[in-house]
Amino acid sequence: MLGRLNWDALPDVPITIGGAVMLVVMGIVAVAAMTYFKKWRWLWTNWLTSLDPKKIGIMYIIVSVLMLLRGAADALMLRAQQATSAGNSHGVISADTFQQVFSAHGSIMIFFVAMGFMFGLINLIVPLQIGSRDVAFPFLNSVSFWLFVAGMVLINVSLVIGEFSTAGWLAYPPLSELRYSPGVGVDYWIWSLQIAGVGSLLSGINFLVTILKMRAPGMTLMRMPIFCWSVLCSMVLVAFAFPILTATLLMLGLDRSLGMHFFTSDFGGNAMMYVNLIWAWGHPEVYILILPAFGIFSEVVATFSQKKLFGYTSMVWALGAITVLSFIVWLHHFFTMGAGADVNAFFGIMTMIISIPTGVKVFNWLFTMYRGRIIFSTPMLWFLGFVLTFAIGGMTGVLMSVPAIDFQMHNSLFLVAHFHNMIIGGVLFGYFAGYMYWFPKITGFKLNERLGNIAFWCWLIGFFFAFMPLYVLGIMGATRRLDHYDASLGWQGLFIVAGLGVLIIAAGVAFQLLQLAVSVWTHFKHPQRNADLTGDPWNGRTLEWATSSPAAEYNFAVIPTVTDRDAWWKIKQDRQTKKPGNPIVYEDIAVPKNTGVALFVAAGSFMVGFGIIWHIWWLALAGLAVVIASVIHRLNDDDTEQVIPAAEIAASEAARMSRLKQKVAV
Amino acid sequence: MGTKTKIALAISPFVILVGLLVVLAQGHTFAILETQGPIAAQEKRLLAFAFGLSLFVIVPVYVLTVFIAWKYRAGNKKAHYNPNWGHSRQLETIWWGIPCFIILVLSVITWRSSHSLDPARAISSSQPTLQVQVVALQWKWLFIYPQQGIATVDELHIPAGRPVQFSITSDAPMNSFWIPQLGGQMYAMSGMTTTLHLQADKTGTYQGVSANISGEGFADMRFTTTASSEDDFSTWVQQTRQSATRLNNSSYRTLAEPSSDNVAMSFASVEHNLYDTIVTKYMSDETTETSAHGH
Amino acid sequence: MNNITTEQEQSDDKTVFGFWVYLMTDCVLFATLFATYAVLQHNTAGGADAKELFSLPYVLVETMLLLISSYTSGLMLLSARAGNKRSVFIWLAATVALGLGFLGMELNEFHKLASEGSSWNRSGFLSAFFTLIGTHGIHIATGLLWAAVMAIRIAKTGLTNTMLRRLTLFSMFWHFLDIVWICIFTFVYLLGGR
Amino acid sequence: MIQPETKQRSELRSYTVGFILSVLLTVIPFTIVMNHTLSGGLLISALAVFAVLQLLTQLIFFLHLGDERKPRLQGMALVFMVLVVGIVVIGSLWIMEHLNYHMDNNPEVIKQQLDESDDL
Repeated sequence: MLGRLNWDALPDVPITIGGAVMLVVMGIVAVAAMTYFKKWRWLWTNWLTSLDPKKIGIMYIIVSVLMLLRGAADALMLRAQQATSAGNSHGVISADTFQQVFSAHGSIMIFFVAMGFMFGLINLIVPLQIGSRDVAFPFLNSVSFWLFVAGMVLINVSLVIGEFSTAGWLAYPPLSELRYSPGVGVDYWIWSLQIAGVGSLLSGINFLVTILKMRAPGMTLMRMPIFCWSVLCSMVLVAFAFPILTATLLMLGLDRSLGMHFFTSDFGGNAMMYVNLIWAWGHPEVYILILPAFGIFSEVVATFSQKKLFGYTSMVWALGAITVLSFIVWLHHFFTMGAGADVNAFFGIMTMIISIPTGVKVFNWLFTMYRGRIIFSTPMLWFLGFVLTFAIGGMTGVLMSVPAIDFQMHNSLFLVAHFHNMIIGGVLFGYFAGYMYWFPKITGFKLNERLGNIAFWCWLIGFFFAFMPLYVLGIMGATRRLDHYDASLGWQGLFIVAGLGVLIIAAGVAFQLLQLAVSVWTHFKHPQRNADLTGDPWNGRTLEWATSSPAAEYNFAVIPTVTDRDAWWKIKQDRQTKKPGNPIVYEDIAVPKNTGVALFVAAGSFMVGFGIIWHIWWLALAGLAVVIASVIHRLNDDDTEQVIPAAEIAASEAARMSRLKQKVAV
Repeated sequence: MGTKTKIALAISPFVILVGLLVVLAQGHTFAILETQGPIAAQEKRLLAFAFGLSLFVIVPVYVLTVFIAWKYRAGNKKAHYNPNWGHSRQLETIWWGIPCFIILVLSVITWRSSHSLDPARAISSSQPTLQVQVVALQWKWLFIYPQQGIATVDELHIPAGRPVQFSITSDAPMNSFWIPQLGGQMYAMSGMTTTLHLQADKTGTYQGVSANISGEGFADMRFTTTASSEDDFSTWVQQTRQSATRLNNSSYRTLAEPSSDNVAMSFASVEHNLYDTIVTKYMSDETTETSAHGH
Repeated sequence: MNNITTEQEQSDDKTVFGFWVYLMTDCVLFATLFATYAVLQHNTAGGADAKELFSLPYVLVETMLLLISSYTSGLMLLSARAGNKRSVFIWLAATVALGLGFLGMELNEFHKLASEGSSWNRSGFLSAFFTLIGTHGIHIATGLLWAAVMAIRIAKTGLTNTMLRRLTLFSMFWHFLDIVWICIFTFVYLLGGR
Repeated sequence: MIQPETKQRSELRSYTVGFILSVLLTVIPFTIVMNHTLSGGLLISALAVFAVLQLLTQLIFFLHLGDERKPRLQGMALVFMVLVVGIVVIGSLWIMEHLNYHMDNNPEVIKQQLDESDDL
């Protein structure tokens, strides 16, 4: 009746029990609070069923931050184990637990922290920047988000029921096949990534169409903000790379659930094909994450240098070059598999070529600052921190692109330090810069600068303390994923410094949470201290600053006509020279209605995933039925739009104008 | 607090870090740099050259970042402010052109080095090449010496100054065979053979490493490589031939059972064609569920 | 920006383009399954190989069914554009019938293979074969379900603009599945069974 | 969205021509294979040509890709897809062939090794 699910699926290892209990307790506390304050209806109508991309963006970031806390906790456990498990001491956790923790750490950080944060910022900012009222397919956007949540819930359920994969964040066979991983761990990994992956693919298509088809009149592609260009390139990568992940996870899933032989070592399977395919998606994936961060830096540097972005066309060409090249480099992840000199050399050379456009972007940012008036706000500090760390990461990347060098670096801590350099120094620093830069636009009040500053320094210093020792350990021949090592090798000291580094990063995360709490408290207690009344707190250049903060549900009462790059900067210039035009005539605006169907699609998908993992076949079929029924229900529902009357719009715009005048007067 | 103290405060953690790294790294072998074989030596030179080449990009980036951030800070009203200056063909040609040139140089080096340091390429040497067959098991290394007819576990003996050809396979999840001081690593995969050529110039003992996760006991799957003189090597071979245990199909099957914290073993003789049977075992159609599930 | 005038045409153009991008991503999914089939096609692990298993005349009939159904889906779209509800139902029914015929033949082939001991868990080649053809089959089944849902909807609300747009998307989807089947027919069956 | 009569008839002709061409482009390679008129590399390239021709036929006559208005986004998406599919499929086959070649794990090489070592 319950497939292979039984009581001994509950955790038996102390630290996992602790994690599971904490997770369950947090869930119960949240539900109790919601019931106590009678907030369920408010939550359902205002948030859960909303199709407004701004609300969905906020929910993405909330989920991403929660997963960042879990990912950071995993990192602390990994560092604690490696700092204490030298010689005859075996550290704090067992080898099996250690392997589950680093597999969960990698999967959660990439799929639920980085992808979640990225889609959060894209949902919040892209429609505003291109002068659109909504995304191309609002319902699909909600489905994508809730599939992302279903994947997140499934990966966290593995902490409470069953176990998680011990085969790393990419689960190479034969280790991830039934023969060497008979438990449910790898199945949890497959299906949480598959569900979240389908959500990402749908988002990729959604925003690709939004950017190509819904820009404001007059905004040609070459007048679009550079962040939108980076998101367009990233969405092209999502749309054309994620199907490879979907197919590969499907095949590994079929191997494990129906006994097929795609990647098994016997019966004609070929494990090398899995490695080849997972990286054919894997490398575009890391560019999917880094390109929006590049876009954020272009916006931040231009605004806080109070100068036009340098070399816009060159930046667009660099983005295009990176997008195409990112599809031709994937073999550098397995030079050591022995594909021969010609193949290795070709992919090595392609990999180093991709560093040229990346370098060009860095120089363009630096020359945006050149002859500017640079304000060292925290987003700008995140950028400078990025340049310092990313340069090292870029260099070590180029070093490892030479096959004969990579033979000595592959799977070592040098490699681990390199990709953390790119993901923390590049992706996370970029998204944190975007988070602080656009926070006023999202909420209507600024984040506390001082606490943001401290958080930045904690992250920067913490990063160097955590990963420079890993570079050194890599040179000493230390491989990745070690839960124990000989004392005679003399590595323990360096592992302790790395542990100290992660503690400093944890302090950085704590300061970011504190910053949020203090800013919210100030917003309610002393609103005028950090409120953003004008909608343009940083004297920005692009169209999102033309709206109020937070933007109205319909974004723009009247869609602006764009005549030049940096559309908002142009509007501000015109306002000073030209006399105000005739009064604006407002029209009704159609906005998509709230719908809970997406939640049912996600719930159904969760049932399918959970059912397949535990071989509860009736549950999986029921889940499929729920998904199909929900989609059919939505297809047959014609009443999906509601109208905001022109009068209401006129009233809210008038209120905004009076606030603006009052701000100018005061 | 003044800018001077702010800068000092900002820089001091990094100084402390560098100090810590230097102190903590004292007296331990930097395997990648302290090479003991021709292959590792060439790879090290390649690493040094590529590192030097990349400095031509990294150093300007650091210098420019600090200089521009300092000179054009908002407080410095004297600095020339030109908000609409956003394009310069010469600058673009510089930072498209120079990196292209650097990468062109590196590409030529890469093409040549990929071929000259191809692991499957034999090392040219007057000395005869020693054959060693490596089988990665769950959490130990089996070394078979076909020419000498002996085998060892977790202890690799090679004669210094003679090239060694490793034929590598696995009877367990994918693994990676790596002796950092002698040269690059090579994957060990079931149902196929990968080839690696290494050589130790001087006598000595070097760390052997498993560089790919293969299950629970992966972390302790280390082995030692002892490079000895020609005579010591042949005396070692004679001693091994005297050892009590013999490696036949049944003793191999017990050896292939997953086990951690193993002790080094040696076998006086080896089943005929054992290595090839291990490789081709995955070819035939009957199931290979011989060994229990290594979790 | 684009020179489509009315609000309605703009939103249709957006939906049609979005669906087209989805079809492109589905091509990449099938390409991955094709690449895996190409790598594993000779890994029969001692079991039956393509030559023994495939009956080309049988597959030709299947291909003809799908080709004709592609044609009838075109005629269905033309009738919809002409506003002729009755002939929309006729051609839609024909398309669905031919699709079911194709699916039936495919399931029959799968059943025959499985009964001969050449099921999907027999070898890498057979896993890749069943998954590639099965994924296409599931897409066909989804299309048929979609057609049925639309037929019921048109019966209730008539040929509204939404339904016309969805029939266009359905026709695109059906032609795209026919294109994927051409690649399967050529590179799996013809090359395998020669 | 109801169309004028003339456009109706031209689209019908386009569908019918497309259908007939597709049938031909299916039956011809079928007969080539059944009658073994070609073999080896020639057969493979012939079949590939017929497949590509039919893909183009369907794209033009059924999906009307030809008369998409500027800026032809669907056309560009198709081209980029073909580029990615080309890179992934041909790249994978090139890599896997080299891996198998270097691995000597293809059966012939293994058997040859076995025979050699027997008479060692």
